[in-house]
Amino acid sequence: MKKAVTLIFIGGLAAALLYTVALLPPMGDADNPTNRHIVPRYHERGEEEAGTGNLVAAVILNYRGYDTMVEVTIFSAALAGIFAVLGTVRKRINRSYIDRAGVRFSFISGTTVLLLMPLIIVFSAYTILYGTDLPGGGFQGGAAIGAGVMISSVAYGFHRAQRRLSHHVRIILESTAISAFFVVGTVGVIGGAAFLTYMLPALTPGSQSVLRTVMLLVLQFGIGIKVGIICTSILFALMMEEDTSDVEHAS
Amino acid sequence: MSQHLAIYAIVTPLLAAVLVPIVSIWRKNWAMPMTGLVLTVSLVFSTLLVPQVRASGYLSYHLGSWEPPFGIELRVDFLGVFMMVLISAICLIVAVYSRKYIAPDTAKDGKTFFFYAEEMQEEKRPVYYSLLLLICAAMLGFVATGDIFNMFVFFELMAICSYALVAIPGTRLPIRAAIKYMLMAVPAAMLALLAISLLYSVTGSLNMADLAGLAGSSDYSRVITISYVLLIVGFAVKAAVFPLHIWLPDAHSKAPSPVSALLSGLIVKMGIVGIIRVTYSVYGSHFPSPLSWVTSVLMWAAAVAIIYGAIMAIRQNDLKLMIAYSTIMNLGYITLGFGLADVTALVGGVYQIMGHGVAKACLFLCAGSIISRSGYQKIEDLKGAYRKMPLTCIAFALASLSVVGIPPTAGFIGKWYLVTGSLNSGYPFLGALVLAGSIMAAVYCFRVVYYMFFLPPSGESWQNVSGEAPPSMAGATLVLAIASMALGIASSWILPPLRDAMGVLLAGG
Amino acid sequence: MLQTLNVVLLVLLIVTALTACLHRNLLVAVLMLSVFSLVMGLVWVMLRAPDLALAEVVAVGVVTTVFFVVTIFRTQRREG
Amino acid sequence: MWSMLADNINYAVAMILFCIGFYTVIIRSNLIKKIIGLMIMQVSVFFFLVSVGYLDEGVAPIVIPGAAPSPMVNPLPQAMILTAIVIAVSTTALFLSLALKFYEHHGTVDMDRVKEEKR
Repeated sequence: MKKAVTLIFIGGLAAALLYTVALLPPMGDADNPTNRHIVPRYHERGEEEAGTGNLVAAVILNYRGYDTMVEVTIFSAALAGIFAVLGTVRKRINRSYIDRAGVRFSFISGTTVLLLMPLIIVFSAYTILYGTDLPGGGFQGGAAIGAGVMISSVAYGFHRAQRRLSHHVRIILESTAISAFFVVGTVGVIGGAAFLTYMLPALTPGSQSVLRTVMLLVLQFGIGIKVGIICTSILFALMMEEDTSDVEHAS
Repeated sequence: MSQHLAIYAIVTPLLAAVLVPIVSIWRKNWAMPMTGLVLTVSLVFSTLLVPQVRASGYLSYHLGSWEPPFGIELRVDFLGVFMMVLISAICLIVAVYSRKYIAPDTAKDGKTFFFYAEEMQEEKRPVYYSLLLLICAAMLGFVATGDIFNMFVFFELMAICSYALVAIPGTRLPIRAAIKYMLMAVPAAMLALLAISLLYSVTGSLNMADLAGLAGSSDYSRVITISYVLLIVGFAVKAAVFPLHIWLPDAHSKAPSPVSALLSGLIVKMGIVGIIRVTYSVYGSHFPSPLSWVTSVLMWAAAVAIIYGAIMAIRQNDLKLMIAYSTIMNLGYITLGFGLADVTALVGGVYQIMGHGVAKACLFLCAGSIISRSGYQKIEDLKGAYRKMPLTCIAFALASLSVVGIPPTAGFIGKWYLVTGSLNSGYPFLGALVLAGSIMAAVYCFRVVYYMFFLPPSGESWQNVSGEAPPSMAGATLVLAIASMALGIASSWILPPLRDAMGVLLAGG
Repeated sequence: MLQTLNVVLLVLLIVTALTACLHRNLLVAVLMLSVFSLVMGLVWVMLRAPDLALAEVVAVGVVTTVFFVVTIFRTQRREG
Repeated sequence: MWSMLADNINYAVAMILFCIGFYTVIIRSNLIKKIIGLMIMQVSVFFFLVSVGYLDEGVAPIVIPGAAPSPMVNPLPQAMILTAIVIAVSTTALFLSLALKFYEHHGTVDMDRVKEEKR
């Protein structure tokens, strides 16, 4: 019964959506409204106005930087939500789950990760540093850092990883992105422009673009560190559970 | 400096939300004072915006100094600033109330026991305040923005915080309520994103004022209509419009009481504010008259919601569940004000947003005081509550007056305008329905009030309850109760600008 | 040529999505979800969105999949 | 209509994926399956939006110094999706933690199993 009703509902939705799709302008046509309205300005003047060769980064950090500020806040809201659901401290990672996962902290995996880690770090740093001019950016680099920390904590054990990156350290590092946005935005306000303006009218043209480059890098690194830390924290929070050595857990 | 007030009202709580957990590593007791301070700053900034907005009609702030269609614009009209003041005020009161609620004093005589005391462990307290600040910032940003994608981003921030706040006790029922909530709200948010993408694909813009012009003259009028329907469905789930309300009773009754107050008082209203914003600021020019078939569907859904909510509220025996169903009913009123698409009814609906927000927050906070002090959740256990907890009971009674709509309260003004509006637009039946709803509200509200004030406690109950809730909790409920009276008395100051603003909105501005 | 590749990838997308939704073994389903996002990354490269492809593969294909796998190891592997 | 669909095959596939995800969310009682369905829904909307930003014979929206200017695809939808991907990952992570807690309470991640018990 439920299945039939759902099928009818989804079928109706699919029909309606496909009908809508058929009405849309053809994909990839240069005459589409999307290609005529706002975007020509981004294409023509994006590099000089926003200071980044990568126009996606120009939109993310500059034209629509406010969105990105809220987006990184959403990531910390999710972490706060996970802490709210699962709790934060007085919990330990139960070894049995790692054993069940079949992960052995062997010499081979340790060495592999040891060799892999510098590559991951270089990749992330490169992605973040050149994210303004090449594909990549704070988010991608940060997620790569997070993946690297995940791999190394699998290889070396979550206990050690957690000792190195304690809860408090993670909470402090987690605030980097929003603080960076707040500081950069406030510098813009002090410079006599609107929040999140990077080209301050009060400065000379040369120092304007230097300051803009510095601000963009601060934001990229803030986002990168924060995203990496949050990925790691979420993983730790999901791995941790109360020490159930005396209580047999229902399996 | 004054033009930066709006952005700092939004950004300050965002920053404080990540700083609160850091500070509370070393200073555990600073979380609440910090939260209170930051929310006061937001309240002051939003209040200072009011004269500016009244002087110029709306306030436009270009983030990053990019002119509107290229960057993001904050566009605060009178509805926006009205909601900003309401949001920051209620969040501040809820934060003050939460201090003793989540961290109760240890009982000296063993007589007090707190219902949620076990669930809200010490480690979760900074997280709670952090989420409170985030949700406040999200709501402020949501009502202030003039960009439809930015609106979606704030909407998601608000949604994620509300799932987390519902689940924060970590026990069985709140977790299940949060899962049920997410299972409806996440697909709805995706429908909204799909609608925004469709709209973008045929107009090429994201700025609301810009979209209003483009949508009116677009060649793809059917696509725009479909995207409107999808967007309305997306917001309607959040606003718990009748057939999509299923998540609401569980989420509102199983969450901790201050969170229920926030959810019921503010967050569900954001869905309706979103519907009003997109309808009049974006799609208004697309439809020949504001009264399209979509609004009439919403109108009839609202009518059903009023009856359904009232009947279910009367049938409940659980105090918080009753208040939750009453919320469904009152959301019906607000949606009705929107659906009638008449200036008077819209003013009534918006006034009802405020009146009901304050009164319902008060009711939930009172319920929280009573439950945490006595542990009683059933309505029949409330007999004789007045003898032990007089202030809380008085606040409950005053807020009930507003929910029912007795003359000097804010609830009365809202309903009065709704009735007038429905008569104006030729639906006397709906006007009668509003009045009938009031009578049914009187049945379920005054039953509780009668139990509290006029019946003696049955048997041994209330013997072990040591007395009134702590001053901060009782004070918070009383402030809200008095505010719901004062807003009714002071309506002559609020209504004229609200009426002007709604007139401009309906005219497609 | 590119058109054919596009169609093949689109078919692959639907197949992996269906497998992820239908397979009774949750671990297989989650790995299929990972494959789904890898294929999606390829499609996005073809749509000239390298930034997004990178983000999709790293964030959804790796990080989210790890979250899923951890959750599945802590709960149950099979549906039902 | 069919020829229009063939032009917009990417859009059509995105919508089909959306419906597959939605169906899974509604019909499956297993929470992990529901979350997988949600993920597919989210990614399909992103796919739709990337396709909207595509331009025939366009290049990736990166200005290479010294290169001859050529038509570029639209960077705005890509920026929107980058934002939305973060939202999707956050939502999924939060939902997974809820599923974990659900399992701790009930010993199963199946919603229907729990409904049979009394509250």
